[in-house]
Amino acid sequence: MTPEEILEQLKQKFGDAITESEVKGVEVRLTVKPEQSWEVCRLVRDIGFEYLNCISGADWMTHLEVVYDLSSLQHPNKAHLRVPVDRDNPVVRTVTDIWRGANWHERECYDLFGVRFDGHPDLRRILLPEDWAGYPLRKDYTDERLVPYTDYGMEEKVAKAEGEKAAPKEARSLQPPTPTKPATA
Amino acid sequence: MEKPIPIGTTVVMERTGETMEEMYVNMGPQHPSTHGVLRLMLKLDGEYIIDCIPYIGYLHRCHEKIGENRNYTQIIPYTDRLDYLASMSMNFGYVLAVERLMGQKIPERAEYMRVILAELQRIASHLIWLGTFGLDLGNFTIFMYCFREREMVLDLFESVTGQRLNYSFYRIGGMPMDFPDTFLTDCQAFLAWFKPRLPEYDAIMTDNILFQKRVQGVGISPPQVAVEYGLSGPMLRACGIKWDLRRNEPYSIYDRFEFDIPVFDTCDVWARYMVRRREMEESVKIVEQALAQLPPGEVMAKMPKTIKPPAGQIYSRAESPRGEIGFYIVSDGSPKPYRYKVRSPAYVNLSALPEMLKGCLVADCVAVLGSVDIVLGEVDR
Amino acid sequence: MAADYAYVGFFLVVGVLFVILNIEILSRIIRPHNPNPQKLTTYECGEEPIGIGWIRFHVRYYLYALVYIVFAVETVFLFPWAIVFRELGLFAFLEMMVFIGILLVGLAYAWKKGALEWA
Amino acid sequence: MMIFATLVERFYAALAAWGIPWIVPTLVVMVIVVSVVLAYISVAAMFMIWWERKISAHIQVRYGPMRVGGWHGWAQSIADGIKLLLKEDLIPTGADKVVFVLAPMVVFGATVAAYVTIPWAPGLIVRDLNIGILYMVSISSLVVVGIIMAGWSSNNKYATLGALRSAAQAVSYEVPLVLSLLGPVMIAGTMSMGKLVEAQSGRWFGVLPGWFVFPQIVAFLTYFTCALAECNRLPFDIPEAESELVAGFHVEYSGMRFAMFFLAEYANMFVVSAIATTLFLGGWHGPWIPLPGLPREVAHGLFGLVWFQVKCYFLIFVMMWLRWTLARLRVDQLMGFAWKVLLPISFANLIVTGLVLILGKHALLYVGGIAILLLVAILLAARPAARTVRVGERT
Amino acid sequence: MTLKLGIFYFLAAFTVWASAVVVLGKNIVRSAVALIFGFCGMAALYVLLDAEFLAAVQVLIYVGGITILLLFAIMLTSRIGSTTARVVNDQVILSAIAAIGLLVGLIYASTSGIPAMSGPPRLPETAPFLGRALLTTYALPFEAVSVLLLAAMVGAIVLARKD
Repeated sequence: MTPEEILEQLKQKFGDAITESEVKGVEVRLTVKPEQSWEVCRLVRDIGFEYLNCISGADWMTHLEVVYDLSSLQHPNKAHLRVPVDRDNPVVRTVTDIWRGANWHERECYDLFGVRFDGHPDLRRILLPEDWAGYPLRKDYTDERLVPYTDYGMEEKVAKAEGEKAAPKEARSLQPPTPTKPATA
Repeated sequence: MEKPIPIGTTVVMERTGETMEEMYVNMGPQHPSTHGVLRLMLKLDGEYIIDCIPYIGYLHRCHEKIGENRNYTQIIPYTDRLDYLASMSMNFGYVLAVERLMGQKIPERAEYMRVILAELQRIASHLIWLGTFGLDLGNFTIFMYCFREREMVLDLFESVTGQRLNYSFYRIGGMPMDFPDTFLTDCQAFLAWFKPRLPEYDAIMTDNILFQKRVQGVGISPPQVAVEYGLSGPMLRACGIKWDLRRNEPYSIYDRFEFDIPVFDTCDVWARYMVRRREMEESVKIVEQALAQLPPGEVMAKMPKTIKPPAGQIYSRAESPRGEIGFYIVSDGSPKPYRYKVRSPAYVNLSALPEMLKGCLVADCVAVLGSVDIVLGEVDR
Repeated sequence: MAADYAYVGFFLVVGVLFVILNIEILSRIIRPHNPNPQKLTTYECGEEPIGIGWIRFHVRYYLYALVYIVFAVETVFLFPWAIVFRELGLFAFLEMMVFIGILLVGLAYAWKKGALEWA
Repeated sequence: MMIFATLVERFYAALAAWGIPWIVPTLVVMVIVVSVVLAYISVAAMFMIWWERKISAHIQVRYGPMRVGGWHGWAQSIADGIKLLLKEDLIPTGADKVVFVLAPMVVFGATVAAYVTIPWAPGLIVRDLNIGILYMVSISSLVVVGIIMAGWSSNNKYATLGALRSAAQAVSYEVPLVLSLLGPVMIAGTMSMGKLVEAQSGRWFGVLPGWFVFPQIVAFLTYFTCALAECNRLPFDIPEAESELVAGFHVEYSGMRFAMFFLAEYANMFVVSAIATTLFLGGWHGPWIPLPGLPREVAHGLFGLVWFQVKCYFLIFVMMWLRWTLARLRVDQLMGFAWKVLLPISFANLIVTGLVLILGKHALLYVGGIAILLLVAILLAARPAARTVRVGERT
Repeated sequence: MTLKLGIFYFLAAFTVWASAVVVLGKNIVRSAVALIFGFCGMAALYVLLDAEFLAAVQVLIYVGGITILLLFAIMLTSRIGSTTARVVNDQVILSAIAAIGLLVGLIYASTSGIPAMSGPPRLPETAPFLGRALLTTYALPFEAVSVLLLAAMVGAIVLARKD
């Protein structure tokens, strides 16, 4: 089965749920609405993607995103599912009943991004202590102990050497506006 | 920070039909055989394990958050600290991901260097696993034997990189410098020494009936469970599934070498032991072939001073000694990754531990945990 | 005879005294003594112990002890037999074989019933 | 060495002549004897600890202690002892203090008491008790009680588990152990340790030394296996399995209290080796020549002393060798082995021995033959298992 | 003989003390530990009576077997950590009467010169004597013992494993 055929099959069944789709090499890339993510996941599993590589989170400031990377042990195709969820009320249905290995991945995503997985058997923090406040991998997470990295002028030097206009300290608006403090604070 | 579990809960045991109190025992974080700071809470019925709850995170350092605040080259040393027993493989996986994201080709010689170092690293990593596994089962001597050979690998690495544990030697676009002149002969000498050592390990471990009794039929994870949990590496191959990224999704130049993928289908600790034991032989084969084919030439591609991959995202995976090391990188075109995520093999493998432990004895717990081959630096990130 | 056992008693007492001498006298003089509540907690791999360490145990341990006592009593009878065995000859041997045989039946029963299994 | 007995008698007589009540010289002699034995235990245990470290090191291609004291770190054990003496003594708050304190005393006291009837050399035995071997067995059952006391009183789960394992293991291995000791007792017709050694003075068929190990090889191997279990040595060290139970029953013991357990463990190793030497390896027997300038008796005694030590330490060496070669068994396998393998074997040995003794002395030949057959059978039974396990490979 | 008598009184006192702890102790495991000392004291008393074999058997079976069995039983049946056993039960008066009766009987027997209580013939070694007696004079009771042991084992297994 080619990736295109897989995509076709998915689109037939869940045309409305799939907002974006793309085939890149052997990889099928989909963006799925959170309401139907579980159904899509189950179909994807039934198509042959029985191996869940990873569930990652990502914070796009406007929304959070849960990313499922799937592959198969039978054919070389891969699947890359992105499920955007609301930032203020991030809920998505758990896939632990599809892939049991999703358990810890979802706990990690909950721990670091605060995405709640509906129906998860044991949704607790996993890497951070239970009493930790906040979700560190969100871009607006602040912590007085967290010292944003500065390049100590390295990028400017490089830019000068290359004869470009020295870029000011990166206008990445996503950078938390935290004052620089000594690491020992 | 867990709430204490009330003691004295009376349950009816399915197996024996007897009513008795459950006992909770903490194993770890301060325990000689949890391979670091892992904590398992064991629910026991006498010496049988009813349930096991792993608590991880003691080594958590928010690797991914750090990664988002460093530029692509600067992340390399942090990847060393993921799996500190296989830093080369971690480096390899990471640079591979970035190169794939950039579409970067690297010089031929650098590819060979990468494979040689990664396979030597696999040998070293399996050696330390074998040694500590023996230690878990009460066999101290194998530990020393394995460390003797591992030291030699580390000597080789030191001659190449100047480091013995955290090498940070792979670069995006190639390798920072060539092998030293002595490396080829040293490496061949090591292989010549190492090959006859493997039967010695067999004599003390594989053929020892006490060892066999301890590992056979213990900690079973059926293939179905293994796939559902997404186990990888030797854990998956011990379930009779012939799956190795070096062969099934060839990266770098692995498709140029002749080697077997050892597979056992008993699904138990013994199978995992045998897979890793056999893999050392296969790695030796790969290194030998790579040394023979090693082409001359540059080791570093022409790279920009600041690495800025095009905007996009990639999930790239490679076969580390512990299984599938995946890097999920989202680039926004800036010198720093927008999102940087590590899918660590030991983390996933460990998540299946409670499944494997149910119904085992306390003594088996140590053997099963040893067979998972965890490195907490990678689990906790 | 009994005088021989004066030595046994004496050895026992001196063995205990030796321990007391080492722990309570010699070592007490030179060792530090700074206890604090943290040091004096029960070891449970660096975590707060869950509940007490005195746990209820499984019946299989009890079964081993039971079977042991039966066999221990038997061996006690075997010792006097072993000493006089050569002077008493065949009759004593057969007598003991009957004795052992009856007990081996018990062992076979225990084996079959799974009292020797660890499960 | 009868010379000691003579000396002691003269001492008694001299003091009696002075009109001193007999209790005084008796006590003096007792104190001297017990001091010598305690000194021997301490020195021998320290030597064994150092020796074990060296043996393990050389098995593991390293050197072991090399610094303390100069030559091959011979003073390492002394340094360790001093260190333990200087360690803080901690008794956990949750522990049952009385029992906690009593436990090492019971263990060490029982171990010391076992030295009463070890036959060191001809005539050199503290007291040749007429129930010698039975006494040895019963006094060592006290050690187990001490271990349970230690484990239980710690109020620690690992310690409790270790203690219970230890008790279950001890009771399981006690039966085949005692049964295997019966073989030599049957042949010699005595339980006294001294007489057991004397009974081995002859020769088998005029060639082999008259040690009971030859007709009783099965019993010897059974005994040695059980002895490993009784001493909690690998592969039977599950009561203190450090990779599972951290340290087992003595996990809460620190400093000198721990040192006493440690000392008793090594002293116990010597005791079980001494029993094996006495019953199976001919005790002090061995080639000897009269030394010039010494009475015959003294020379014989000196050689005997040396032979006894050599045999004992050889067995101890084997124990250490096994420890650094083998992996640990699991508790269920351990129990199964005791009840299902060792117990039937030792019963069979008992019956065969009795049969042969009834049929006549010449039949000892048959015993040897049957023993060898049994051994071969055991080895054959063990071998295929080692091979068949390789199936399942599917490359 | 005075020394022997002194030792006897010391050992008797020790045994009585240990037994008192067994009966009166509130902590059930400590009672078991005291029982060990009581058994050892008994063994020592046997030695004083020149019955070394019996003493060794006492230690081997009672200390090495019965107490371990008791400890297992204790750990099997109750919450040993916190609970304290009730020391006095309903039969206290009844048992007191029985004990006092036994004491009176023993005192009477030992002072009135009943032949059986005047002491056994002195034997150089008890074990061979025992062996001979068991295998010749008392052969039948001896064999009966094996049946008894068999019954004990079967009974124990049946009771412990309800299957």
